[in-house]
Amino acid sequence: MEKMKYDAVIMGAGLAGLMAANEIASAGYSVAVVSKVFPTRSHSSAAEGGIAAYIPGNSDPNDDPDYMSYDEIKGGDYLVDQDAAELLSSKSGEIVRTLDSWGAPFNRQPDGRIALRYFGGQTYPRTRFVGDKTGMALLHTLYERASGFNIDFYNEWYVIDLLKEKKAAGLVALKMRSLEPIYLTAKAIIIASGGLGMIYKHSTNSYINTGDGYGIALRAGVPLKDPEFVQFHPTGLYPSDILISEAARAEGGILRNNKNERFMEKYAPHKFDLAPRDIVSRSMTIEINEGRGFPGGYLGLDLTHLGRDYIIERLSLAYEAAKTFAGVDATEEMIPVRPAQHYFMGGIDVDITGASPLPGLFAAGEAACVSVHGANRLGSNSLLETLVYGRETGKNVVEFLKKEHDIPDLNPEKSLDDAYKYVKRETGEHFGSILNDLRETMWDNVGIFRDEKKLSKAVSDIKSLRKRAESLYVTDKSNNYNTEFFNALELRNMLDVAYVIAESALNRKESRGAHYRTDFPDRNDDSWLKHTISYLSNEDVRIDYKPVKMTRWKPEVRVY
Amino acid sequence: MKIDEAELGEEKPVSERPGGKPFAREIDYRVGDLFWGKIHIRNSGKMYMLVTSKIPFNWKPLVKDLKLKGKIVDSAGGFLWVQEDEKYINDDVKFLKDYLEKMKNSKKE
Amino acid sequence: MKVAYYPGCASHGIAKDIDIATQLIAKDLDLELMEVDDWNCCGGGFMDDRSEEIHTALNLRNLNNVKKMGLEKMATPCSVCLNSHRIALDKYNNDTVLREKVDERLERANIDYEGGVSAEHFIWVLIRDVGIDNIKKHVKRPLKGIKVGTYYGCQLLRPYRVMGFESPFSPHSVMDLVAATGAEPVAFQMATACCGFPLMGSNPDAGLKLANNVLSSAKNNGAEILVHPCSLCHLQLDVTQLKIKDHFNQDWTLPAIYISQLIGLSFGYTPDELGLGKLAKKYLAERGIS
Amino acid sequence: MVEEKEITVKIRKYSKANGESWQSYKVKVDRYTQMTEVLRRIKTEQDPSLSYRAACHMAVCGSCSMIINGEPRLACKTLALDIADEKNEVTLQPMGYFETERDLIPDIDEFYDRMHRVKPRLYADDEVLKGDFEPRMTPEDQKEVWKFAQCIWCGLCVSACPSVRIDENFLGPAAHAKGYRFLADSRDTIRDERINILMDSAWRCTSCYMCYEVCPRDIEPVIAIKKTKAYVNDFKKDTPVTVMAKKHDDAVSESIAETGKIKESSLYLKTFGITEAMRDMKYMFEEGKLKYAFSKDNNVKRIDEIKKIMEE
Repeated sequence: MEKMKYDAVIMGAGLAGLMAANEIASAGYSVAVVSKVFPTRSHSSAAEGGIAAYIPGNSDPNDDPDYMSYDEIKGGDYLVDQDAAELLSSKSGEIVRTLDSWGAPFNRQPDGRIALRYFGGQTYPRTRFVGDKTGMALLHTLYERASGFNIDFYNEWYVIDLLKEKKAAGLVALKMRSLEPIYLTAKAIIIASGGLGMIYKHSTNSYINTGDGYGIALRAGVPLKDPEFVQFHPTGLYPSDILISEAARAEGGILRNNKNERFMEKYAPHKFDLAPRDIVSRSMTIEINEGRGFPGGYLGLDLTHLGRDYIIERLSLAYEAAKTFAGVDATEEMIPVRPAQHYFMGGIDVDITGASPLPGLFAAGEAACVSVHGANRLGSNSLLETLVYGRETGKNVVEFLKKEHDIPDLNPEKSLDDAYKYVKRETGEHFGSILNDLRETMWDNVGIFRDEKKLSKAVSDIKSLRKRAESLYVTDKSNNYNTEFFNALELRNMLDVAYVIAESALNRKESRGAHYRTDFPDRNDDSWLKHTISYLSNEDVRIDYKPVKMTRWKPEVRVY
Repeated sequence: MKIDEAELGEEKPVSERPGGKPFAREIDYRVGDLFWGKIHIRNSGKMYMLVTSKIPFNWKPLVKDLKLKGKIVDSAGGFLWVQEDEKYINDDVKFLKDYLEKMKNSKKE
Repeated sequence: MKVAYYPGCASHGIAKDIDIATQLIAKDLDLELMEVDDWNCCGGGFMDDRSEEIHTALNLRNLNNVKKMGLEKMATPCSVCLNSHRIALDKYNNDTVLREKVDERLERANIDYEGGVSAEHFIWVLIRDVGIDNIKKHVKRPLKGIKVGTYYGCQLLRPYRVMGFESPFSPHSVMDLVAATGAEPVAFQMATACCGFPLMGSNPDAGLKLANNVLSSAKNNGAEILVHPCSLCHLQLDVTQLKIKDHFNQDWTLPAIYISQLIGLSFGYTPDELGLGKLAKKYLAERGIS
Repeated sequence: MVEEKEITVKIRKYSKANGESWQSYKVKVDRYTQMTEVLRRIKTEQDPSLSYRAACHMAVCGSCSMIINGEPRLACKTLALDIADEKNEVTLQPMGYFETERDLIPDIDEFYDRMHRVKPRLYADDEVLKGDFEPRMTPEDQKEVWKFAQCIWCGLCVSACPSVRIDENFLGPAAHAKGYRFLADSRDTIRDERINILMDSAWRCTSCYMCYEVCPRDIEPVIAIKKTKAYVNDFKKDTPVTVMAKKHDDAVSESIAETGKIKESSLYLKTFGITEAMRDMKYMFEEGKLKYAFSKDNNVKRIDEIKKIMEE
């Protein structure tokens, strides 16, 4: 097997990975980026509404970075590490201006400066945007910049495993085009491989969001932090679950039930439709469950009063998605929407330097849990996190690289053998049926409303799926874009992370942010104001805790 | 340029890039502690007024009450952008002054 | 029925035979073609390369002249003129930044643009307003046994969002008209490919190659003659045919005629009356059509 | 809740080892079912070996380009029942022009090379990069830049472009849209270099509007090419293509400004010169069309209107 040695290797070519690569390459270190897709196909491209930023001199006159941190902390239901939130807020303006100087075509005010708008959970408007395809614009800007640097891109290479001893040693990957294996060793490894939406039946995520980074980390003994916190976005388009951006409500869109009522008045009497996503999604689920939804189980997102020109200019993607995928003209009728899985607040346990408990292993973006989102992420903060913490992590890796490091000399063959057993087997079960069952049970039992019974069911379902996966086999024996093989490897990761999520959710006996237990409907700060730290060891999930870092804000009742 | 109710700053040319040809000029203005901002005048003659104020929490829902002669082009939080004309900018500033004064007084009560 | 008629520069120039044939069959079909008053060149493929504003304004001037004639539909035999007017109107309606600049130019020229006029291809008028059945009734000499390659080219069809008449991937207007004359339509792979004319003023070698690809494709599929819908295709495929033959050192030609000319033949007009070129006349004479 | 219908999906499967074969699948769909979802169902429920690319399923990542019932499209942006033919069939083939690697997966490295050739990144002033100067861009310019910056690198335009196939010096539609997006960006500092990269290639586009037609993001690459051509007088490195283009274009503009119309014969002389014109006249004569070459059309009567429209 070919072996390549770098100073740093990054798994994932979305915004977080590219930002880190950019930082490390600029410092003169050798860096490789491995991604199972060409960089611009990464899921960052699907982020729509915008990126929150306090820009001094170009923000609301009442606003300041402390309000921004406060919004994040309250939005995250106090499970936010407050030092992480403060760092995020304080770097927000600078990062947006940096992306602007690299070419991102942000929408403008008439004087040519970057424009802003309100997003859910914001006391003052801070969201900066490029139409409603902000993620796409930023990803392209960053990839295009990175393509001018000395970075080795391994596009369409699939990472199988992370090798480590006392320290992270390298990634084993396969070239998807030819199944040629490679062992990429490095002093520092960054996992920036994004989220896991495909473990849910209804998700706004890309097909590629299969939780690979979480899976390889868990198998290498690295824990996930707060994995029970999964965000459900209020406005997935019915029935295809395509994301209708929060921008639609930020620009004045109103959710209505089958009686044409603006039902959010009841649930969030101050913020209405712009309450945080967990609250809106629960409210919508209640409306639908109590019979005030439309047949099929959806509600209406009403934009009609905004006017055609405004909708087409500011919400073109929402307009287009409704038209293309649901046959609805949003300028004339309501868009059919229902909540769908959207984001994973949990992730690889890292501190504000991006470092995981395993020396040499870092993580950034949705793959990581720096704890800026706590129990619920605010809209416009995921893009911000990928960039700010992608860069912070890159900077810290540069500091890390300045010291001497030995890379453990490990043999990658076992990882390869483990993977190949699916192809070598001649009978067994295909990935498809196991995957579909997994997505079903996660949606039904680890969803918006949870309880002991459902979560126990999920755990036992997942255990039996893991059993079935022991006889997983791949019919395709070719070595040329054998995507069935990669789907099987993805499934292995999905089963690992789903297991950890379900066990952690069963364990947390309170309701906080996106984790809502009908059997424990209140937040319980006395027992549960702490981070879950979950390990997968052998066949068991082991749970530990870490305190939440508090700086200036005391927990208070969370109403909107 | 003269606006009855406002204190005006100096006129400055602005360009897109450092050392680039100016595409517009700008004049800062202030109406007491009620509101402030700048007048942005393009080389083409097009004129925009930025209204910044701490009093309204968010201009957006108020836009329909604003009887301005200029055209409101954007609003978010304490920011309001109005496309103006030399002919009526005076009237609009006067209107905003009265409007915000009223709002300020009603908040006190 | 009265329709405003925009011949375009080419069919009042080297492609004059298109104008001649179109006028002849229109008369038979009771279609009164009213030439657009004081029309100007649409600048399609030239002016839009130089200035979007000027191009748009020039096209709106024509449409406005139609409006002043009291008509709302302007038919043109040229796909490029069609595309030019429709694209200009589409941009004007949707691009607010451009609209302002165009308005300024129109104002300067004292043109009070009213709107409400659409540009259509002569073929669309034949199919939508005259009707295939009606055309069939006028056929006096069914063109039995004539194998006609049905060519669409590019700008008649694309972009669909702006043209809107038929699918750019499976069009059938030309085929339907050819079938109406009694001739045998021959489909071929390059039927919706570009004839290469727009490259003749910058990269003629490539332009000729594209033309030859179209002709070869039709020929290989069994076409003996080609019909096309565009004055500029005419310059490229008919007028330049012999040059193509020499350029590629080929021993065959494929006469190319305009759709009105084929219809005219079936209405009983002679090749001379329709202004056909020598290659077409020779082929038709062999088939007993003169 | 939503009515379902069974369709037949015919897929061209291909592998280096086994070559080409066509396979049919029956799939139940409703009016909302996207072709990416159809593929996902086939792969998870019927034929796990089927290989294709797909990611975002909302037309922003550009992965799932293919030919669907003869049309170059994104599978995600195609609803099964909208595209199915009268026999309720949908055929899927890999994107054209590029070599197929496996089933519906083409090798588009060649496309990426095109994109990288146009220096697809902003080169800002140092002061801006250091954060010492806040750059400005009017909302009007932002609109223009953003329109053409929305290319998702899907490759469909290149796969369908006729000029790409016959002219290796043509950069292709997507790269031109990308190049123009930076040319139009007021924050960029390498304008002249961009013009040098783009200009000769721009005049190799045949304006057939195929890229405009197939672009799933409606960025209209051909329009970007036309807008690039408008910078031709700023191009100082003449090439045979641009020299001829300039002559031709000047002649057209002159003709329109003077007469309101194009007078082909004089245009011809100005563009190609007397030798070429004589040669072509011979061909015209042989085809019996020379008589029309000198037909005289009226000039525009209200020529002042044209002049005013064209005035700078």
